[in-house]
Amino acid sequence: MPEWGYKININNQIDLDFNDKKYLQKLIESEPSVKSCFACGTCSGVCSAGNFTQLSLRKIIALVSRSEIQDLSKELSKCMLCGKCTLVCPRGVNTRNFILSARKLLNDIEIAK
Amino acid sequence: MPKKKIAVIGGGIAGMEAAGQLAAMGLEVSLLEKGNILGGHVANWHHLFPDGKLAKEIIAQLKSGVQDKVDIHFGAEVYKLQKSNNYFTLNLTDGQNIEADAILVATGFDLFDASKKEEYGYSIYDNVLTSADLEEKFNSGKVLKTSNGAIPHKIAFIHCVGSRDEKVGNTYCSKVCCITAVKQAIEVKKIIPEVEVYCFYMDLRFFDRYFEDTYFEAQTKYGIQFIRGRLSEASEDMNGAIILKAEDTLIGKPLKLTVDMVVLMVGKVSSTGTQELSKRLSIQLDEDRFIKTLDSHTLFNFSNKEGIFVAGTCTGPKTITETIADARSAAMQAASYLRNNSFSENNSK
Amino acid sequence: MKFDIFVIPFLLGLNFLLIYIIVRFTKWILSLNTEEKCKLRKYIFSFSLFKSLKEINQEVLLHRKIFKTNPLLGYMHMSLALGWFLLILVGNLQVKFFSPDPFNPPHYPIFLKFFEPNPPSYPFDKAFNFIMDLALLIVLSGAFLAWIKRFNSSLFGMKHPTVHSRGDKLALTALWFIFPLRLFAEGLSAAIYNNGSFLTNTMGHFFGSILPAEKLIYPAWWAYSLVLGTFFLALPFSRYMHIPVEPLLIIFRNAGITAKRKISTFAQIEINACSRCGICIDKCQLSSANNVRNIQPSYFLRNLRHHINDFDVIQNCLMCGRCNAACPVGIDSTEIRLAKRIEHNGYNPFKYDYLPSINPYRTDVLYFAGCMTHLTPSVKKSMTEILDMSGISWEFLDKDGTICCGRPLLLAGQLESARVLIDKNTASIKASGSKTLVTSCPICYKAFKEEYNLDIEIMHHSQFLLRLIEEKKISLKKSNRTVVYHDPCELGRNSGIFTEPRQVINYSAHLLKTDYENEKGLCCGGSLGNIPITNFQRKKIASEAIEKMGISKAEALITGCPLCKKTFAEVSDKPVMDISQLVACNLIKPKIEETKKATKKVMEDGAYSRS
Amino acid sequence: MNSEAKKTIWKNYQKEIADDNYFYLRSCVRQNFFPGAEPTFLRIMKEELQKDIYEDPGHTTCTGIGYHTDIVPFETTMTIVARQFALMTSHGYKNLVPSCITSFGLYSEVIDTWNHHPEILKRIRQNLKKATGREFEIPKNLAHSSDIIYKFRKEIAAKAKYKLINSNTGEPLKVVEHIGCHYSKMFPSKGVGGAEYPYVLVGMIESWGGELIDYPERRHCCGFGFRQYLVQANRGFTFACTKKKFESMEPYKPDMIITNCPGCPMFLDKGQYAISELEGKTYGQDGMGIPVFTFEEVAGLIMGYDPWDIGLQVHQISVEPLLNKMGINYDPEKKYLGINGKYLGKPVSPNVLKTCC
Repeated sequence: MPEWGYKININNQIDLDFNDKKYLQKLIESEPSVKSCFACGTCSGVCSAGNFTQLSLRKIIALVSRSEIQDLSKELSKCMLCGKCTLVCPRGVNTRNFILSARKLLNDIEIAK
Repeated sequence: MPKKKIAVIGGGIAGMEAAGQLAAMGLEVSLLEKGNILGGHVANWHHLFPDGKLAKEIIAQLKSGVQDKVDIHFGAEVYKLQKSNNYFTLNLTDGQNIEADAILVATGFDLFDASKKEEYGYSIYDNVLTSADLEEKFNSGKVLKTSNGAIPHKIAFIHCVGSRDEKVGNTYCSKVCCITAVKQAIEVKKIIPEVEVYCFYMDLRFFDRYFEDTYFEAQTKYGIQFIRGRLSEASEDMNGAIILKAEDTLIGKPLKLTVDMVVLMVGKVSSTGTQELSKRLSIQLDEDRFIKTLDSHTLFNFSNKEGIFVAGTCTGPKTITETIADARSAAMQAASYLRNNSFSENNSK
Repeated sequence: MKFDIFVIPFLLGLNFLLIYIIVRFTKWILSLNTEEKCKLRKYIFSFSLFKSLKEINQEVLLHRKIFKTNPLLGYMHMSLALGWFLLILVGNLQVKFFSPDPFNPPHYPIFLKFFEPNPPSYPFDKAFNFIMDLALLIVLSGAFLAWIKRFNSSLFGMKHPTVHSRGDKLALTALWFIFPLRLFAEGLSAAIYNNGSFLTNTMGHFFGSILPAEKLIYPAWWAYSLVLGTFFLALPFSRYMHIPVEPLLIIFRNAGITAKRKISTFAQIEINACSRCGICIDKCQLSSANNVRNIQPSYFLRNLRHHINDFDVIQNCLMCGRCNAACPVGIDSTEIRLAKRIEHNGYNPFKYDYLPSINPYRTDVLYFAGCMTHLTPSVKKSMTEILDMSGISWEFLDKDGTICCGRPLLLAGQLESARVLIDKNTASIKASGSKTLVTSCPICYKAFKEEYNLDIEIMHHSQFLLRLIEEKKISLKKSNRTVVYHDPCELGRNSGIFTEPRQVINYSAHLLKTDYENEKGLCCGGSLGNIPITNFQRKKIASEAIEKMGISKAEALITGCPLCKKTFAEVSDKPVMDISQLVACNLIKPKIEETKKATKKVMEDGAYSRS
Repeated sequence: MNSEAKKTIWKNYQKEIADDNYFYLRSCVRQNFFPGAEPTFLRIMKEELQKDIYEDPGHTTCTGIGYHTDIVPFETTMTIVARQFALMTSHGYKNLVPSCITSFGLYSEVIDTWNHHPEILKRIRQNLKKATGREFEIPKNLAHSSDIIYKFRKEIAAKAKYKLINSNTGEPLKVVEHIGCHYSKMFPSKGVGGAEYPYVLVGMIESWGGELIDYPERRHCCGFGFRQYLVQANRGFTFACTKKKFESMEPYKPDMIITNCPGCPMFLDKGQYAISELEGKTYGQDGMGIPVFTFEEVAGLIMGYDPWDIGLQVHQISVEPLLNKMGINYDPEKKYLGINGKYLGKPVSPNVLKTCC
C-alpha cells in the first residue's frame, strides 16, 4: 500500500444492518430487566467510578442494545460493582448482574477468537 | 318561549359529543358535516390507545347521542355568516340557510402532510407510510406487507413528523404521536411476532394515565427498540427497502439502519376547515393556526366572537378523552350562554 | 465357634467402609499444605485436643445445637447417634466380661445373641442385658421419629426438609430397618432361649406366641446382617458420610485450619460433613420470601460433592450467613460459595488505572462514608455534625467520591480486581497517618477488617459513637421514642458486632426486643452478595423482614447500614433511621461559647494536622 | 420508487434562467483538470445555439476555495465578487453564468447577504470604488452553466448525433448524476429541482436518452469538502466519502457518471484511482472503473465532437469502453496528440486500476 500520509477513514457510524444482534439476545436472556431501561442516566449520575473517570452505564446499555460491542470491554472494565446504580434505578434494572453477564459474554467472545 | 337554536360545525367526535349534549339539554341542534360520514379522523382509526378499544365502538356510542335527536346536514360547508343582534344566519354550500342563536365550532385538525418532509421520501418511496396509512392497513384486515408483497422483517416508527419542527412551521407537540407509535408498534408485533421494531424519537412524552405502562410493556414484553435520535434522511435501496440515517444521541454516533417499512407519526395541524371558517366567522387564530381561545385556563371554549364557541382539536392537539371532555364543557358553556346571554358579557369581556 | 456364613454381608460392608474411610482421611491429611500440617500436628499434641473431644461428644453424640433449634429434632438425632454408639460400646464391653479370649471378631458382639444364646452367667450380665435393651429402645425411638419426620416434618419445626437423592433414600431405608431387625432377631432368640432383658425378652415372647420362632430366627439374623452391610456400603456415597467426617472437621477447625478463598482440603471436608439435615433451608429468606429452594447449603454442597457446577446456584445467595449460624455442623458455606465464585469470575481482572491517589490531611480519625452512604445523605450529615461537635480532629476521606472498598467485587468473585481497589484505599488511608478509621458502611467495615492489613483501629460508626458517648465527647438526651434495631448481616452475624449499636440506642431511645436479635438477625434483601436476584425478590424479602421484626409496634426502625436503610425505606411505613441519625437528633447541643470552643479546637487540630 | 410523485416535488423548485446574453466566468478547477470542458460549452453556446456569451480575460478566481478553507475573509471575498460583477456590468451584461458550482453558490450567498444587509452592499461598493474605481450592478439573472445546458437540453437533443443509449443492445445507458453541494444545498430555491431531488442533470439524462440511477447515497458529497482534501491529515475523510458513494452505486452497475461541479468529477474520477491504490478496490466492469464526465463533455459527446478535442484523454478512468458502448467512432492513435498534433506523452498506468491502451 502506498505511503500517502493518510488512509481511507473507517466509518464510525453505528451500522445496525451489520451489527450482530445475538449478543443483545444473550444478554437479555441473562438479565431480562435491562430491557426496561429508559436511559434516564441516574446510574451514570451516582456512579462511584464516574467520580474519577468517564463511565456511563446508560451508554453501555445503549451500546449493548445496538450490539456495538467493540467499545464495550474498555467501558465495562471501569466499573467497581459497588451497586449504587442498582439501588437507584427507577426501572429496577439489576445492573450488577447485567455488567457481570456482559463481561462474561465479552470474555467468551475473546476466548472464541 | 321558542326553543333556542344552536349550530354545531364539524361532525367529528367533538361535534358529535357537543351536539348530543346540547340536544340532551333541550336545545334545537343542527350538526353540519362537510363530508358524508360522522366521526372525523377517529372513524379512520382501527383501535385506540391505551386500551386497544375499537374506534368504531366510540363512534357508535357518540352516534346514539345524535341520531334523530339532532338535525344532521352532510356535505354542508358554511360559506357565509350574518349576525343581527345575537342571531346568526349561516348560508351553506348546499344552498340551505341555517339560523342559530349560537354557533359551536368543532372543525378539528388535519394530519400533517408528510410529503412536506421531502428528506423522508413519503409518496416517493413506496414503503414509507404514515400512521394513518398503517391504521388503514389494520382496518383492511389484510396481512401487513411491503410494496413488493413480502412480510416485513424490520419496521421503523418515526416520531414527531411535522411536530416540533420549525422547518415546517409547526413548533408545537402533537401530544398523541408518541403513544400512538407505541400502540401501533405493539400491534405490528402482535401481527408479525418475529418483526424487529424500532422507534426513533427526540423525547418520549407519555403524559397521560396508562401511557407509561404501555411504554413499559412495549419494552419488556414486545422487545421494541427505542433509539433516541431524529431521522435525518431516508433513501431507498435497489429492493425498495428504506435506509435510515440518524444520530444515536445516547451514544453520540451517526447510525444507519435499513428497514422494510417506515411509519411516519404525522402530527396534527389546524384543519383547512378551521382556517377557512375562521375567515368567514372572523374568529381569531393563534400563531400555531389553531383557534385562539379567550383564555387557556378557564375560557378555553370561547372564541373571540360572542356566541361562537369552540370545542375539540380546532383549539390544538388533544387526545380523544380530552376532546370529549372539552366538547362537554363547550356544550355546557353554550347552553348557559343561551339561557342567559349576559353570561359571555361577564366573562369574555 | 464364632463364625457363621450369614455374617459375611456385614463383614464385607464393615471392611469396605473402614478401608474407604482410612484411605479418604489419609488422602485429606496428606493434601494439607505444610503450614496447615504443622498447625494440625501442634494441635493434636496439645491439651486443647480435649476441647475437640468434648465438642465431638456434644455435637456428634448429643447434638446440642439441633436441640437448640428444635428439641424433638434434637432428640431424634441424639437418640440415633447416642443409642447406636452405646450398643457398640456396651456390646463390646459385655463380650470382654464373659469371653476369655482377648480378641473377638468384629461381628461377634453384634450378633452375640446368635453365637451365645444363653451364655454361662457372668458379672453384671443382667445389667448388661438391661443396658443393651435400653440402648436399643433409644435407637428404635429415634428411628421411629425419623420415620414420622418423613411424613410430617413440621412436627420437628421444619417447613421444607431437604428433598433427598435416590442414593440417600436407599441408605435411609437401610438405616430404618437395621434396628427393628435387630429387635426382631434378638426377640426371636429370646422366644426360644428366654434370654435378653425387658425389651427383647418381652417382645420375644410376643413374637413366639404368634410366629414360628425356630423357622424364622436364622433368616432374621441374615436379614439383620444384610441391612447392616448395605448401610455400610452405601454410607460413603450418601449423606451419612457426615458421621465419620464430622469429628475430623471439628478437630481440623479447632486446629485453626480454614477454607479461605479456595476449595481447599478443609472445604472438601466441610462439603463431606454436611448431613443435609435441611435446617438451613428454612433459615434462608430466599426460601421463606421467594420460594427459592435449590440454592441452600444443603443442595449447594451436595452439588459440589457430586461435582455439579451450577453457576446459578452459586450466584443466587444473599451471603447473609444465616445458614452458617444455624448449621449444626458449623459449616461456613458462604466462604465455600465465595471460593466457587472466585473460580468462576476471577478472569481478566480490572485495572482501574484511572483512579487518582488521594492524599488526605493528616488527622487522628479518618471517616470513610462508603459508596452507599453517599446515597443516604442523612447519615453523612449526622456523622459530620456529631464528629464536628465532638471536637476531635477528623477528616472525611471520601467526601468527593468513594473508591469502593472492594468487597462488592469480592462478593462477585472478582478477587484480583478487588485487590487493586484495596491497595488504592490502603495507600490513602496510610497517607492520612490516622490512628482510627471509622466507616458508616458495614460492607466496608468487614472489608477493612478482613481484606486490608491496615495496622490501625477500624471501627463501625456505631462503635465510635459509643466511644464518644462514654468519653463524654458528646452527650445525648434519652427520648421516649420506642425503636427496633435491625442487625445488618455484615455488621452483626458476619462481623460479630451486636452490643455497641444497642448500647448507643439505649442512650437515646427505648429499644424493643424482637425474635430476630443478634445471630438470628434477618437480611434486608438489599445484599450485594446476591447477583441475579430481581428487584421484586428483594422487596419481598424486605417486607417479610419488616413483618417478622414487628416494626408496627415500634415508632422507628434503626439500623447501622445505608444499604439496609434504603432497602427497608422502600417498603416500611415506619421511618427507617441510621443509628447516627438517632444520635444526631438526640445530641445535647453545648452553649454557644462551648460550641465556639469546640469548633476552635477543631480548627486548631486542623491547623496542627495540616502543618 | 414513485418517480411521478418525484417530478411533482422538483417541479416546485423552478428557477428563471435567462435565454440569451450571458457573461461567462470560468472555474479554476474545471479549466485545469478538465481543460476541454469550458471550450466545449462555449462552442455549443456559440455554434450550436447561436447565443451571445462573453467572457472577460480579466476575470479572476471568486476566492471560493480560499473562502471555504477559512483563508480569505468574507469581506475580501465580497469585494472580489463585486469586481467580477463590475466586469459584467462594464460590458453591459446582466446575466451571469459561472462555470463553477462553488462560485455559483458563493455568488448566491453574497447576493443574499446584500439583500439582507444593504449596509454591507454599500460598504462593498465603497471598497471596490476605492480599490479599483469600478462600479457594478447585481446580476439580473444568475444561472450556473449547467442550468443553461438544462434549459436548452431539448434543442441539443434535436441536433445530437448520438444518444445515451447502448448502441449494441439499444438499452438506455444507466447514468449516475452527481450535483455539487454548493449548487442547491445552501439555497434549494436557486437550483432546478431543489436539494433533495435536483433535476438539472436528470433533465439532460432523460432528454438525451439515458436512464437515471437513484441510489441511496445520491445526495452525498463527493468528498472534496475543501478543508478535508486540502489538509493532508484530513484526506482520509475525502476518500471515505467517495468510497461511500461508490459502494452505494456499485450494485446498480452504472455505465457512467455525469456531474455539474468541477471538483466532483475530479474526486469521483481520480478518487477511484486513490481507492484502488489504497484498498485495492475497483468499481465498474473488469476493474476499469466507472467513467466520469462533466455535463459539457457529455453534451459535446452527443453532439459528435471528437472525444480528444473535448479533453477526455486527461480522465483517469478510461472513457473508451463507454465510447464503444455509445458507438462513437474515434481514433485511438490521436488520444495523446495535442491540438497542434504534437505527442503529449502517455501517463504511467496505475497498479490496480485497469486502463485501456
